[in-house]
Amino acid sequence: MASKENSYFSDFIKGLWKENPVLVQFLGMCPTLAVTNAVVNAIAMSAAVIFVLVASAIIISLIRKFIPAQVRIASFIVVIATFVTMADRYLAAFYPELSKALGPFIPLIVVNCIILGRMEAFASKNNVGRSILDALGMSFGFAIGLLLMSTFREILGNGTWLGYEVLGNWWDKWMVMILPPGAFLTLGTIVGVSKFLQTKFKKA
Amino acid sequence: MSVLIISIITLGALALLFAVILAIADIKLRVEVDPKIEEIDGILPQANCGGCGYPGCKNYATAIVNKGEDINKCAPGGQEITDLIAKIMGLEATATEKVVARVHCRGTEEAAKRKGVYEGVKTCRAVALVGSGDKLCDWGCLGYGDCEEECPFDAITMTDEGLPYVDEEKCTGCGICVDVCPKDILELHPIDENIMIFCRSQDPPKQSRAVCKNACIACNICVRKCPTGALEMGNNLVEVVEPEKFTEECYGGIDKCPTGAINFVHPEKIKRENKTVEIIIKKKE
Amino acid sequence: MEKQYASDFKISSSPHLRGKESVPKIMYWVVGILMLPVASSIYFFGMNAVRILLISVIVSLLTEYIFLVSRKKDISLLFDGSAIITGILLALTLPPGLKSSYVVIGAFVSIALGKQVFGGLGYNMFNPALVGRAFLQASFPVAMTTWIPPVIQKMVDAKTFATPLGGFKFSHILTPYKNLLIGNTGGSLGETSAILLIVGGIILLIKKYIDWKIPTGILLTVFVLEGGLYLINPEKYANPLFHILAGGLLLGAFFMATDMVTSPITPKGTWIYAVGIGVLVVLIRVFGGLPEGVMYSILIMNAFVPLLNRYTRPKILGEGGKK
Amino acid sequence: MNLLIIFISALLINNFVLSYFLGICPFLGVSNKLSSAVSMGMAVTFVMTITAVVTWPIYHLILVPYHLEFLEIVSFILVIAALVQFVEMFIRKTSESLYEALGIYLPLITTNCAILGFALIAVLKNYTYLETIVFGVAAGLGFTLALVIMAGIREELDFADVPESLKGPGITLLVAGILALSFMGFAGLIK
Amino acid sequence: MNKKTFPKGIHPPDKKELSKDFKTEFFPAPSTIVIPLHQHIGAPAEPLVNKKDRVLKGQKIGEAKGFISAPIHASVSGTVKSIEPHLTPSGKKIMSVIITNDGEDEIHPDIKPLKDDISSYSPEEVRTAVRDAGIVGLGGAAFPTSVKLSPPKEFPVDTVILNGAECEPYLTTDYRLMLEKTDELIIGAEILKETVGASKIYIGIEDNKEDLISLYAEKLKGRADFEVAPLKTKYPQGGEKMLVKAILGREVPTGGLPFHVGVLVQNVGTTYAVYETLKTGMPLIERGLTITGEGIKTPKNLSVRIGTMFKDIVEFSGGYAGNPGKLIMGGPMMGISQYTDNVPVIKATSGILVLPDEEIPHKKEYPCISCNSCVDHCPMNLVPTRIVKLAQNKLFEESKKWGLLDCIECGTCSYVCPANIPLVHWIRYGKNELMKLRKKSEK
Repeated sequence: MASKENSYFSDFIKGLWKENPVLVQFLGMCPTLAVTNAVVNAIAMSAAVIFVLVASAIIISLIRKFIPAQVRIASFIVVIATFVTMADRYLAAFYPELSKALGPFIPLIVVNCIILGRMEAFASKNNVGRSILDALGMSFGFAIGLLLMSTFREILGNGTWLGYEVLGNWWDKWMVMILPPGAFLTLGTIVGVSKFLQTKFKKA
Repeated sequence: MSVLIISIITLGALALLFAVILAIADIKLRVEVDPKIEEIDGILPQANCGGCGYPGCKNYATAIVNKGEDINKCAPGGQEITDLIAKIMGLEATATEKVVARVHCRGTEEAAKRKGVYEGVKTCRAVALVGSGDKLCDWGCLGYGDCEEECPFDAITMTDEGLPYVDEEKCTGCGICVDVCPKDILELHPIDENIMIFCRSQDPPKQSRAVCKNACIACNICVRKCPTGALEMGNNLVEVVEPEKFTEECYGGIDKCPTGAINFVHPEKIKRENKTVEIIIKKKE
Repeated sequence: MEKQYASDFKISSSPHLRGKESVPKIMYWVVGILMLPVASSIYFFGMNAVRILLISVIVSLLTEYIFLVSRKKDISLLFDGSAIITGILLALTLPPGLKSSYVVIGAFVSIALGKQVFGGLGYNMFNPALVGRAFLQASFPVAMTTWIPPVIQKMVDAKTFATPLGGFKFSHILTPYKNLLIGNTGGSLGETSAILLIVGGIILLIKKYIDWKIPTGILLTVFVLEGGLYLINPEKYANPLFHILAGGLLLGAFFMATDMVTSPITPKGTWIYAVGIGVLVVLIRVFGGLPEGVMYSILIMNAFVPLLNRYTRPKILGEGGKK
Repeated sequence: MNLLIIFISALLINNFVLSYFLGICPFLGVSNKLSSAVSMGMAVTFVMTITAVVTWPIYHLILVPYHLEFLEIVSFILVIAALVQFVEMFIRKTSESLYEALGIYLPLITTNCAILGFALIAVLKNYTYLETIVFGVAAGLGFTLALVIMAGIREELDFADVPESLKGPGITLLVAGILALSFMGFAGLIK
Repeated sequence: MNKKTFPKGIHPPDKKELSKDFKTEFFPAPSTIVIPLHQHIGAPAEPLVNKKDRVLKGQKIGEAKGFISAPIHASVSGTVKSIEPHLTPSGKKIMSVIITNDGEDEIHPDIKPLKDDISSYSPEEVRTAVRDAGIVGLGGAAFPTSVKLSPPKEFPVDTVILNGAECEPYLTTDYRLMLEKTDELIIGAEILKETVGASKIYIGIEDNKEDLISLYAEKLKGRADFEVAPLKTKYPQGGEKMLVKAILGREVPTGGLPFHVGVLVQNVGTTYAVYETLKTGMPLIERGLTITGEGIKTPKNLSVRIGTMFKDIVEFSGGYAGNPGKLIMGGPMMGISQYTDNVPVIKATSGILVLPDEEIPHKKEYPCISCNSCVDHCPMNLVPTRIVKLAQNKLFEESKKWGLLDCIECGTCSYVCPANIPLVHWIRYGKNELMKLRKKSEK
């Protein structure tokens, strides 16, 4: 076993690459595909997920000892749903357009496998500090995946990044990239490449 | 204020309703699963190798609990897992000795001729169906590497000489290669057993000599040189009947063997005064 | 290590004779017959056709080569003819005025996404050329539906031109049958000359390189359904013959849907596949937002092929007999 | 006619998996075997239909009259979670083999965003009770369709020489991409 | 003429002209004879003689063990040199009696016909005589004939089909037999008919042997119980199931035998062997075979003692010509390739075929492109490509559902496959592995 600091660090770092929820564990695929047609959507989504994941992790790791095992999943969901509703209302109030673009995917954070998975696997078994680090690591990992996806899709599909033109006029926009098929193809390619890199690294 | 109250009432009512339904369902629809099964399944290595004879670890776990199957059948898990299962089952584990697969053939490409150019499916099991294989020796390794391919632990590699090499560190003794080999070249032996006959041929000496330089030709020298009774002459083939009796008195037989069919698996482990025994099978570079 | 052999006789499992067909032979026959629509495309669209065809074939081969090398496969697979077919077929489905860079993208996607990610020849689930075409269609919808007239039609306004199907769907203009047969109309490179496509298809049928059930099933289904609609309302719906001759139906029915790899292996499955394509073509052409739906119909039915194969096992000789 | 349009739209044009990206996790997870894909699809269709039956009254008869729309998420998820747990218990009791086939994915229906997504979208579209139910059945069948097609293809891909790093989710996503491309042909089928 | 056939199948070049017109020659027994004790489907025979014993021609030297088995007889007179495993054309070493021929051909004193009048045998006597004579199917499968002549009571046999299709390319031994022993065959067929209690006999002949068709049509003119059935020349017309389908339109059930639909199919060679045994009392010690192929100097049709070494016959036929690439026992479609000519003729040896290297396909193997050629030609209406794909991926039970075990291994699919996939070989592999799995699970 590694020393304690080390393990704290690894709680955080593992979500970024080794156990990246999007690229390695294939969790939370729905928003990854749905909201990554523009970088701004991806950022908003990531922010919402970070908020919900961290907040829920805190609450659940605090009350973990009081929840009976039989109803723990239901309780987790209620906690998560509360935070999701908060995030949803907040976005709808202050960024109505963004909220509209994200459609039902902010509410759907409730059922995002990443969140429930972390609650079940980590927060309900560990103390607050570690749970926060774990939640941060995982949600940042999620954000990385989302940013990667949206970067590819927005640049190829629209020639822009976060709305700024990066490729210029000569670029013929690949409309398909911001359409549903583009999402699948991009993610498929990214997953393939990351798996390829991982096996390469393992060998090296 | 009223919104708050109504919210609480509504959610509370909904929660209560479902809690009641689920509670009833839980009683009415409960399926009993022995927690021991889940526990054992959790311990098993999940290699699903089938070495225990069951399709998958979970089925083995079920068999242990429900059918009283022996708990020492998980070869990949070894003693460690057996002990853990024993703890769950409240039994004392019977010690399992580690066994490994060993290759009973030294019919290298150079030593054992092939019949002719073979054309067709290049797997041992398919080749064996064409006139019992393309090696002149009916008992010898075909060298197409089915064992290498099927080994779930990457413990087997085919050498340049055309024979399998078993990495005894990686080998778990699951026995898949033994099942796969159409010529029964591989066999499980306790890892500490050192003396072995590197041949399977039960052909008359004349025939086996004609097809493989390294075949056992049943000359009986090694048996005669070994007074302890470790060896016995079988059907045109020496057999190691009691390996533990193969003591220093018998070593002379190895030197006298005209084909090298009898030898140590790990000659380097044997301390001998004047003779260094060459290492027979080299690992693929 | 040199192997030693006891005799010069070869040993193998039976049978010891083999027929004369081989994969490259079939492929190059198809390539040869594709020269018919290729010739018509060059005749009607001139240098544009040559440009698109060349780029498409070269990029297809190049992509194939890159994958073969990077996956350490047998390089001779490059010349089995299948990549050339994909290149030609893709080119034949493209509008004649398409930008070269789009052709490059299309050819790359065809081979890479349509074929090589599945493991190369024999393993692909979808017709590679159509995957490339669908990708282009989704990426550049405007460019992919901008048609230029054949060079021999001296039109003043040469900028845009409608395909027969588009003309009918959006403006209710019927192109004369003579033009449809010869190919003197707008459309993608290889789809205009009905007569050459039919001749090529018939040669393939005679050589048994394509399954007769597929073109028969597709064309009959389209004919019957369109005929029914025509009988109901001749004003609104076109003559079924027009639907068969116009657009990419013949090209699709003879050269695309019949792709061996992506069509079913069982007879019953093949019939369902063919009829399915026919139904979808009519559905999309008549009720959909697009004038043409052959490509989508084939791709969609390609997706069903594994299921069709699985559930249409033919009856074994003597199956169900009493023992 | 309106019901037919809703049905075809949810089944083909706006397929939940291929164009709404809902239910991707089970789509990737349970599509490797045709038999489990069919049962999973049926389970989802079943749960979706029941969800439609139950959530519409909750929303329109309880939440709206009391202006509690913001409780939408919490109450829906509660309903769905309870329902799924019930279905799970039921299947476990009635069919051991079906339970084995679906394995750990049954609990995943709870977190299957297709179900909650469906409930939310139905509310968003302001469907009537009957329309919601038709929408639910169609969405479930659409999900099943995509799942079954994918399972058929993936079983075939087991025999194919797919590049090592694309095996599993990679190739599945790429195939989904091609499927989505093909389903674009249905665009405009219903205006 | 109304030519009958079965659906699908192929037309390989038949190459029968190489040996077709050579009259059957008697091949004198060589000095050493190797008689394997296991030449049939079923249990091996037990040796009855010892080293250095003197044996006489026709003497029983191996006793049948079990119901499905056949006794073995000495084909020459001489001394037993040794009893040891010897390589046989099956590729396996089998316990064999090796006899040094004394050249006297002294017939064993017990050899005499049971009855003087061949038509007076009762069915039971025929079965006993056939069993004692060690007669097995000479078409290649070597299934004990006495078993075939004893169909279970609940399946009455109404029709006998004399299999003269000889659909394997190159082989002409059945053709010569039918041409040279016409009357004997007709009598033999009648005896078979009486034995199984059938009422009708068909003689199936492929239409590349027009002379035979007219010959038999002439001979059998006016006979209601006999009919010549001209067949289209198509491979595998001579397969039992194909023949029954072609002539009678009946389908032998999957996993079943012709008697399940009331038919007995008997190869002409076997029929002649039955006739000979009943006529002379001599057991099966000799058979006709064709030695042919472009790799043989003078192709011949021969009548050969069982146990004669291939090399002696090759030598008798002028030796190898050109660059011999493959030595095959049987025809090119289903025959077994040999790596050496040091193997004896066994009861199932219908021919020795030597293909020169140029005739052997060395085609490159490609991945399956689902061209459906195999599906379009499989006479059993299977989907070989699917069966093989499943077997390759070890899904043997699934493969069985697609008909793995129904394959008759005729080789049609491998022949037509443009990708040159050894489909039949894979199917054999699949069958073998499936059997292994079954045995394992039974344990």
